Amino acid sequence: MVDLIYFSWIREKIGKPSESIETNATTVAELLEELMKKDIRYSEVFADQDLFRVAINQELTNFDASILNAKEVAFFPPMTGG
Amino acid sequence: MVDLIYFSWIREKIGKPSESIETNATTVAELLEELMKKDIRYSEVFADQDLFRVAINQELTNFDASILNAKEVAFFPPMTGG
Amino acid sequence: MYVSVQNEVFDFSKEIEQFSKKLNNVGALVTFTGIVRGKKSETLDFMFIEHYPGMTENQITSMINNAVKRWNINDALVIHRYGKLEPGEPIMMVATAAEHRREAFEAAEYLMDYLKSRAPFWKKEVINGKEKWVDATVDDELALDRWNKF
Amino acid sequence: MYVSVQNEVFDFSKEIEQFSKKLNNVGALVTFTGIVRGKKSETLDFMFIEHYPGMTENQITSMINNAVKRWNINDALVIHRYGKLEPGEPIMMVATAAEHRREAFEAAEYLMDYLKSRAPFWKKEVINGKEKWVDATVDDELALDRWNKF
Repeated sequence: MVDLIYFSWIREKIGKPSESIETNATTVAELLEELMKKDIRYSEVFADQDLFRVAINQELTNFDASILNAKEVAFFPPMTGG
Repeated sequence: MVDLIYFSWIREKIGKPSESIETNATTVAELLEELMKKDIRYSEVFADQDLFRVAINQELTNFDASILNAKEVAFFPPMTGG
Repeated sequence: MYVSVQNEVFDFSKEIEQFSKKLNNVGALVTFTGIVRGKKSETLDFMFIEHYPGMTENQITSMINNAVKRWNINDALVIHRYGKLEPGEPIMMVATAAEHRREAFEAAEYLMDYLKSRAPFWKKEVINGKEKWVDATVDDELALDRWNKF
Repeated sequence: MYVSVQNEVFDFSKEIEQFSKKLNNVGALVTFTGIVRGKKSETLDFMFIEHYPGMTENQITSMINNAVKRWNINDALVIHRYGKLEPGEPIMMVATAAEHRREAFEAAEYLMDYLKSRAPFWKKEVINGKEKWVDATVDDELALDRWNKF
């Protein structure tokens, strides 16, 4: 089981702030493929990988990263703090 | 008549904060020559022109500047504000 | 080091006073305060900031640790708000204290540039009742390059 | 614009509060405060700052006017003390307010660099009873080059 967490317009478009899923994916990229096959909301949100970022266990990382030790995978647009 | 004003170690070495003098000098450089002939305190203080700066009527300027309209000529070391 | 991620509005002059009281043998103190622009009557109704609890605090703490390693700074403070913010209210502040001015300025600018693009905050503006997520700018991303050129 | 050349000690958090109250539609506020370094018990007995009355105020005002022309800043403040200063006391402060952070930071650094080397102040340190005029540094003079490269 891994927790998926969504922020900003990604949260709004997917329609929930988080969900727990079972997955056979071993990388973020594979996980995204799985999600995009599942529902059109995911395929719309995750179609363009330039538009969002990923953090595993609260650390920024990239789409090639392994999720084998992931408790929490978060997807969000580029940050706008400050 | 022109007012000469001294600051920092220049004031201390010349021994007074200001003085009014009559001069025939037309530039700062000529004025400095005149002063250096007058007394050893001036020749010691003004020997090395890299060590001090000049302002005419409270505006920073250089040693070639005319003093014909000068009411106030100030000599001081490089500033250390901030 | 003082890090606070909070919903409550803060008084930045009071925060500066408290921060400065703890300093010792410091020659230079730099502060930056970000304020919600726009008069309520004119354009912006309010701003809403979403964040990633936990990751936010960790990211900010590691940004400060990087700044301390890189510049000779004695202390640093970061306060960043989330939730609903009214025009004119402070959004966040950074303070850095060092022996010399250059270090204090550079560390403050470094923290600002990283907070803008690497701390997990997302701003939404509500203008005349219409909601809009603020886009990250290319300039903010490019600002980080300055700190990688060493 | 607020310029004060004064002997009296000032409370920089109160000054920041007052400065910020007058601002309107500002997104970024940067402050710099210079503090007399050194604990009294250890090294520095006190600092003494001499200045050129009249010229000082004019120079600072023209520095601020240059900063306003060059950056899009809404307001600026400079306070600089003269006379006897104790360790830990504030020497001077600069505040700049702008729409965006880059302008506010650059204008504040510009004002600092010019105050260091172009405002007619001279610092004397008294250390263990011995007086010594502070030398201008090559670094401070070189810092001005940054602003002439445009």
